[in-house]
Amino acid sequence: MSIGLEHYLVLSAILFCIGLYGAVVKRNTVVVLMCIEIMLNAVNITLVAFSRYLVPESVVLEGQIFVIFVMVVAAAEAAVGLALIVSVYRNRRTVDASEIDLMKG
Amino acid sequence: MEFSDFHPLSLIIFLPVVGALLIAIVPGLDSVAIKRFAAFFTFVSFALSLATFGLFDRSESGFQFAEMVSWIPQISVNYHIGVDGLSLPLVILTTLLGFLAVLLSWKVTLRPKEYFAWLLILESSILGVFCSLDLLLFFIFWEVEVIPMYFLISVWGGGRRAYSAMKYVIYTMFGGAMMLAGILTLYATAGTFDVTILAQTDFGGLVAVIPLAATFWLLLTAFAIKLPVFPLHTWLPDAHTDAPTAVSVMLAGSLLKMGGYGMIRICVTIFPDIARDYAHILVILAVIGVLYGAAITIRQTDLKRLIAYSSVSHMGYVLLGIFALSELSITGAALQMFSHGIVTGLLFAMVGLVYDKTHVRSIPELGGLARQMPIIALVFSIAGLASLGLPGTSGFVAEFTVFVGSFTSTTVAGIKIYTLLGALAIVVTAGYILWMLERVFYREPKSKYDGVGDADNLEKFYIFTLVVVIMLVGIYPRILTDVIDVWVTGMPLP
Amino acid sequence: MNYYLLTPEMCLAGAAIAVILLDLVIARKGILRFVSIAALAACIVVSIALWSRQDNDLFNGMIKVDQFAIFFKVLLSGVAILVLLASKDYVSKFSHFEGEYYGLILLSVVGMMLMAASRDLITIYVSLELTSISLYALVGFLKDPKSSEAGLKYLLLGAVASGVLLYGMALIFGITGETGLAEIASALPAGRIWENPLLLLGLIFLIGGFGFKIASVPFQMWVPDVYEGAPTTVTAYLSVASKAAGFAVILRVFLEAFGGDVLPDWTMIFAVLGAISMTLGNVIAISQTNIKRMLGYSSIAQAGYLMVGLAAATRVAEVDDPVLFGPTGLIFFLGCYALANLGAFIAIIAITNKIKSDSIDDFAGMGSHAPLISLALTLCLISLTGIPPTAGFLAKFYLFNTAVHHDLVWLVIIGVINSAISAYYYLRVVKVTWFGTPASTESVPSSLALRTALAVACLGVLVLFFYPSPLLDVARDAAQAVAGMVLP
Amino acid sequence: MADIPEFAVWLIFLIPVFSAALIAVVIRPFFNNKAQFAGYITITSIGVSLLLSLWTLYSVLGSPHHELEFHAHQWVVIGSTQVSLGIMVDSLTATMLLVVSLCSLMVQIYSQGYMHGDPGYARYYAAMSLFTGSMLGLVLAGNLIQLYVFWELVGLCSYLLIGFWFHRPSAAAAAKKAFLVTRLGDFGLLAAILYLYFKTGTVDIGELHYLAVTGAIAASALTLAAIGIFAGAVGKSAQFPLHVWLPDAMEGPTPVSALIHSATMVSAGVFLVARMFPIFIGSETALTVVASIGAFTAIFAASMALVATDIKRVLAYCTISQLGYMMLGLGAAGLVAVEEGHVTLELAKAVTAVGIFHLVTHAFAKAMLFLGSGSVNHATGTFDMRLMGGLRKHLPWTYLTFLIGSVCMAGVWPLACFWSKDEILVKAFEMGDARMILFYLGMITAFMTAFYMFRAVFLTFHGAYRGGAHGEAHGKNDHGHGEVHLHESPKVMLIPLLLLMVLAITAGLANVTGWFDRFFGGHHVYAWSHLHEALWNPEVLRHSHYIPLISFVVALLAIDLASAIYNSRWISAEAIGRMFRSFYKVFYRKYWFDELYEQVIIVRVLVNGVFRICQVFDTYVVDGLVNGVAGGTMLAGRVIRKAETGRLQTYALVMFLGILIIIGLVYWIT
Amino acid sequence: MSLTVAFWILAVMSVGTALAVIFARDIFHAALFLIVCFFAVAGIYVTLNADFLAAIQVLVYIGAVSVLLIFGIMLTREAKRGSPAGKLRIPALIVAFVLLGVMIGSILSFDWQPAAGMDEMVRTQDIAGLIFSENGYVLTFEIAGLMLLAAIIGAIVLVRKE
Repeated sequence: MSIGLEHYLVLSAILFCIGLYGAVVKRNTVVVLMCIEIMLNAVNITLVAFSRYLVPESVVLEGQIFVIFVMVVAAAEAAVGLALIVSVYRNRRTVDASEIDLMKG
Repeated sequence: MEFSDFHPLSLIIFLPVVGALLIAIVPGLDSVAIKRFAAFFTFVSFALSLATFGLFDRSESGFQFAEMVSWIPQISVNYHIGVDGLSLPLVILTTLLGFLAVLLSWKVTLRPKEYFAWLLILESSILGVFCSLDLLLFFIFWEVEVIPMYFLISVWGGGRRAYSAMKYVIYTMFGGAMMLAGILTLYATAGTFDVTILAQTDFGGLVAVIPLAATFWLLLTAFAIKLPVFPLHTWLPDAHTDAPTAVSVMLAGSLLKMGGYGMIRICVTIFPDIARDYAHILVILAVIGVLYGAAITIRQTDLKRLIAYSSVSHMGYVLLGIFALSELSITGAALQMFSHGIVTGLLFAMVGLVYDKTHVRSIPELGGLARQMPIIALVFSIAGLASLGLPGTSGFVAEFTVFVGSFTSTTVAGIKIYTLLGALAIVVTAGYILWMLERVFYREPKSKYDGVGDADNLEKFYIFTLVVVIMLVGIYPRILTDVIDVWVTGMPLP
Repeated sequence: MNYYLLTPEMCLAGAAIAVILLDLVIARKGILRFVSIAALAACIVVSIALWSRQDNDLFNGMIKVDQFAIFFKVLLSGVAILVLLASKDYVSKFSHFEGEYYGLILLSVVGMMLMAASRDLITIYVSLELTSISLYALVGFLKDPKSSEAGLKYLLLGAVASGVLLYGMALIFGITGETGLAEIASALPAGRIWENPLLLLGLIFLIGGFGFKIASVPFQMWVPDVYEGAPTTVTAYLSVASKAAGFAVILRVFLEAFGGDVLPDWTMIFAVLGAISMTLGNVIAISQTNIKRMLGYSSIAQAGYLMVGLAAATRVAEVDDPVLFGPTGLIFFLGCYALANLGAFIAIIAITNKIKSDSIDDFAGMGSHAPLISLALTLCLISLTGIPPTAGFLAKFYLFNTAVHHDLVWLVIIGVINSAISAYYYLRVVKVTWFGTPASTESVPSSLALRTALAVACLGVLVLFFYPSPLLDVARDAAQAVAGMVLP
Repeated sequence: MADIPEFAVWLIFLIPVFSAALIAVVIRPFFNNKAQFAGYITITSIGVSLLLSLWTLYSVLGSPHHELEFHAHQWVVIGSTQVSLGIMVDSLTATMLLVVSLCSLMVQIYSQGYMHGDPGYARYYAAMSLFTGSMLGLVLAGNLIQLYVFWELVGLCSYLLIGFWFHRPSAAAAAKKAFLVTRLGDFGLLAAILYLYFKTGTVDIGELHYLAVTGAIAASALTLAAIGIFAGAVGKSAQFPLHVWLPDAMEGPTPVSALIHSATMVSAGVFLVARMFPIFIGSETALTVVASIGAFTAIFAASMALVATDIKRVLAYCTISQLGYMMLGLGAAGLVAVEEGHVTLELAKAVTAVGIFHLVTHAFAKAMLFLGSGSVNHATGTFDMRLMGGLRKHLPWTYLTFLIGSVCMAGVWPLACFWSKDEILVKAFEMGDARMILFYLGMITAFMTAFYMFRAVFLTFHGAYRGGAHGEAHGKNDHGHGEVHLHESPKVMLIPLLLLMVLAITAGLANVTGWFDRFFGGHHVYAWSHLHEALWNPEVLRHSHYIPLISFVVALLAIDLASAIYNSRWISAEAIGRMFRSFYKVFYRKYWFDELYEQVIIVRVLVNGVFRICQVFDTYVVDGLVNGVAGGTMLAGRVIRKAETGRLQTYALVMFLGILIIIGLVYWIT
Repeated sequence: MSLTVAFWILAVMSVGTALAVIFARDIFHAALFLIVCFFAVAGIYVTLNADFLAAIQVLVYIGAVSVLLIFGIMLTREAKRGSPAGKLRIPALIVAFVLLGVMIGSILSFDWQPAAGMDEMVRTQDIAGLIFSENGYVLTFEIAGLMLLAAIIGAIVLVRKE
């Protein structure tokens, strides 16, 4: 069986859900951020796969360009995210997601 | 002045608001100046409404003194106001009570500025409801009234005022919600908000977004809450009891009438056929309200609460009159609205006076007051007798018309039995009124009330004004029936 | 190319950079605010000048400066101006970072404007992220425990949501092979949504991603925490601008790309989500004691009302009048909601600055020593409740009117009942403000700028009640601009 | 003298009403220090009414069919419904006008003395004026609505006057009781009016008369309407079972009792039945009910009068009993007329003469008796007969009038009541069959009446004086007449007494020749004349012709018995009391009707029963539901907000869960 | 064929390392697994003929993002607490699996027309051409620049101490 679009899409779905699970479960917010990056990577795989397989004769470049922008966004999010984590850490001396619950209800 | 140039309605409606704004804005007004401002503006409004009453053409059944300005052309909403034989008495009732409510509040010392501003806004909003001929306008005035009521009860009230005020607001907003849905479905069906057009619309040829009966019930629910109709009445005793005196007077006197007015103006006039379909159940509810309200009234030991519950009973007659759906019964309902407004307004004013003087509202604690406050006892008795429908007072004229109208109506099966059951309440009413009078004013005078004074001149003025109106309507009902008649004969009754 | 169509965005981006740079050299920070406001004002003027241009495509249709976009440009700029005016009394808390604060606000405005104007998934995504990242930083701007926690929560959840959105966009891209909205619309396979699970998944992921922005259930969980923790000016901005931009992008994407066979499906989803949002928001708001948090829940409820406008975007044979089109009502509602909510928040900024507390109970007696501000707060809360004579009432009325015309009576009934419930918590604040026993009798100082902003908001709330026609016309044109697929 | 013009007829009742208004609005508020003017105004106005009434009587006598024709005036128009104001003047009206204005005038004059110095003097006269005016208006009313209006106003005035000394709890309670009990009856009248209007479309009494006798109204409808009207009459005229208010009504000033018991309040019920008699006569059922209730009430009330110790109570029960007679008379005469065949409108009106004649004679006698009892009270400060005795020496004039009144009431030849009562008994006898029982009841009642009246006379005026008001029977506020002075009353009180005495002696003569019957349009000849005739022509003698004789004998026997017990004391009252202890208790406790009504029905069943259930239902079910929904919403808010844990990962999970639910819903729905 | 082998290896590797990120006890190990995962994804890009993207993936994700994350780990000094999991494990697992099922089901149920695809490499110039052309994404590129500016300013403001 040759590798086709579905393989990539399924792989992407698996990675997305792993990322999702991690993002929901991991208590360290840095790890949560990592898991979010995994989710974004998963989406990127989908996009690239579509751009490769969608049209028989040519590559749909929009998919790849989308991926480039997603990477930029991911980097920016990571930067601001880490800044916020550091900011929280300074205030609270913890980055444990389950302890960051000053506000609730 | 040419007859057609006389456009007093906007003035009547908005003069109190102008007064309220002036009271709120003009800096450095002392309490007396505020009261004079309020009295002046409400009085002018009252005088104008009397002039309107005088100039009203008693041979024309349509709306008179109409004003129409386009407001939201996108959905054809207009500022359209006017009065006819149904609304005019209520307008006069409201301006009169509005003026008297200011006098009634002469002794308010807590934050007079806000108090009178809210009181005047309240009056305007009620007037607006009675004059609006556009459903959106109607609804706006209907909703505006909530805010002043909320503050007036929750700040200047007594007892569990926060609870009562919020209960009132939530009930009214709930009713308003239903009405809004009703108005919107009506608009979606008929394509207009104009009451005068809707009244002539034949819905048979229109595609309704929801069954018309559902629209009818949505609208009716709102009015039923305000009237109030059993079992939607429980806000009333709380709100009346905990409101300050003048507000109780406005509430019982004018505000409740919005419910009855809406039922007639919208539910019955626009949907005569649906009204007939459901008249039976509404008449039953009316009779339940009359008897049940009277039964509970007897059990009350708080003077104000007693009067409040009596409203549940008396407004049941309005519902009975409306949904007996005959010319006479609807006339009776209109008369009963006016009469109840004056009579119960006076009763609340009297309760307020008794409470002012004695600081007691518990009936068992009172007693023998007729010796210490003869004038108050006298007027309270007159009001009580009017409330129990004694001939010579407006109460009799109204109730009797409702009875005759309902009894002879042919619209509802079994209406005779219902009318008689409702009429049975005249005995219970006499029971609670007389028992209350006996316990409060008669029997041995109590020495602890020896020092309390009787009504002063201002108080005498407003209570006797109301007494005069009660007797006037009671002895010469034509003063109202002539106006109502031209309207009711033009009504599309089944 | 008509690059001048992008003047507002360029102007704001330039101003953002300028403000950040000026911050380094200028001591009087007031000038920064002035520059920012001037840029925003210019943006408004230019946008209005572009109102009736026919030739408004850019980059091969990727950007369309149509009336819809212009409405949002004006709205967002106006909101930003009011927020910046009100910030005068607040920025002292940001110590050295005033310039950055203004810069980030301006950048987020640029992002939001582009969200409303973009017609390409990639541009939409990047614009949205520009907005989001600016807002993440702004939410955490105070750097105190609550603010940074709010920022972190907002960022992490926002990133997850943007992941979801992105996956949705990827699926749509995969199904159609296009990223432009118009092209997607023409490439979309026919049939209802349940006939195409992948499309359903993609659409729902889109709804999830955008729903996060507009605070729709079940993507609303961040709202109260973030609203509570963020600097109050930012909360105000977030509650209005971010939500408006969210609705703009939803209208743009869903009407332009999914105005075909699946139209009845997503409108129904929004109807259900709207009903749940308003109910949930109102019911929980009742028990809140923190004013910002309460307004957070209130904003969830308001999102619910707004979604009624999305639900009423269906094609109904009898109703082809754009005046009765749901999005018209939605856009009108947004305008009214923006004024009222901003007004409320500005009043809260003034009051909380003095009392140093967000607790509703501490608002007691403000009416006596800050009467005008309390009056403004009252007016705005009444407008949010939807009681006349305020814009909020007409907005709700108009919106529900469109819904009734689209056979959504059930939703309208839920909506109107919710309005009744909401009176409970809005009026409680009003009552405490006016009639609670004041803890102190000191007056509440507020700057002219803040008072101006407050006055504008309140005046707007009143004027839109008494003279709503112009805004309604604008809303109709704006809605018509994006609804080419739905309206004839 | 010319026929009376219409406006003058209107003035008959308007003048007293205006005088009431004048006193209430001008004298009482502004000239209370000159309160005596209130009395003068009232007396003058009622005097004018009396003169006008006489003029009316004169005109009626001179008109064909004894009826004056007046057109109604349109009053209120509502759609197709018109309400008119009109007056109806026939022989019944004329008679009633005369009786009412005459009795009232006497009472007002008497009150000048009796109420002298009372702080509520002006109020008293205002109410009295209104009372008289209302009664006159009721009598004149040309349609049922007008009648109902005055009917209620009469009730109001009785309320005001019975509760005149409102500071006394018993007076306040009695006033309320009177109003409520009569209102219960009024409900029946109201229902009947509604029903008649529904059936005929008119409330005009003349038209209704016509429609009723011409058969335009079905017999069953007539029965219903008649029963309803009779319910009103039962309330006002204190017939069983609504008799309970009248004994308590003596809590008002004695002149008020005199007026209530004679010409105004209670006679309104009898008048109503007479006025609407064409409706009754169309229904044998209704007539039987009227006669039965009347007869039963007569003996029932008489039994309680036997043991009452309060002189006014004796008189009150006597009134109830006599009212029962009147009802019996009306019912019986109607039944007899029906049996005799075709009933015309004239006949229907004529047969009321029997009852009305008794009303007239009784009114004079009873007014005199009450005024006499007031005079006694004036002297002794009490109404308790156990504390009186031997007053004839001190109050000779009072004694004379009271004695004459009692003799009259007992039905002794040739005083007024003898003639009227016997006519009733004759009619009851003529009914025959099973209804004869009513006749026997009436005859027994006649015996009892004579007995208790003389019991009162003997206890009060004979024997030795037993001390007056030392028992403080009525408390220190008692009438302001606490000072005991066994003096005859002033002239202003005696003159009305004497005038009434003359009437009580002579009024019966009006029908000796059947004149009164003819005045009402009848053609019967009074039974006594028959007897007179029969004595010479035995072949025409019938059983019924003995009845007057029998009743006369019965009355004399009863008087002798009373004398034996209470005057010469051959028989010990105590011994009899012991012998019939259980009866005594039943009578003395008024058959426990007060307890049944007040404690069982009103307190237990209604106020603390049904009404309480309503209140509990209202508080816990209706309002409980409202509060429950509100509380439930708040509780839901508090519970749901728990989901807002503050942990961002919960939030993320909710997002995905939400997505899954939405997808699930989409598939579930489709 | 080689493509198939490469795909499976890379797929297993990426999934495995992603799982390892989640289940690693040591937070540094997690970071390292993440880097490996990013490499695997880059490899997958190569199998999809997206060499340029693979390069950027390495540069951006491994060169920038991963480094940032490691900085974050060190700055917050949380490493000693390990990388524990929260209380929501079971519900999260259920949600993740159900969602995965839904996603895979949806993907597989879709009728993908062009299943074969092209083997031609994407030229970087094409990408550049599309990004920087007037008919392409030059505006988007500018927006991305603004976004980075916002991110930089934000990060600076948030991290800098007064």
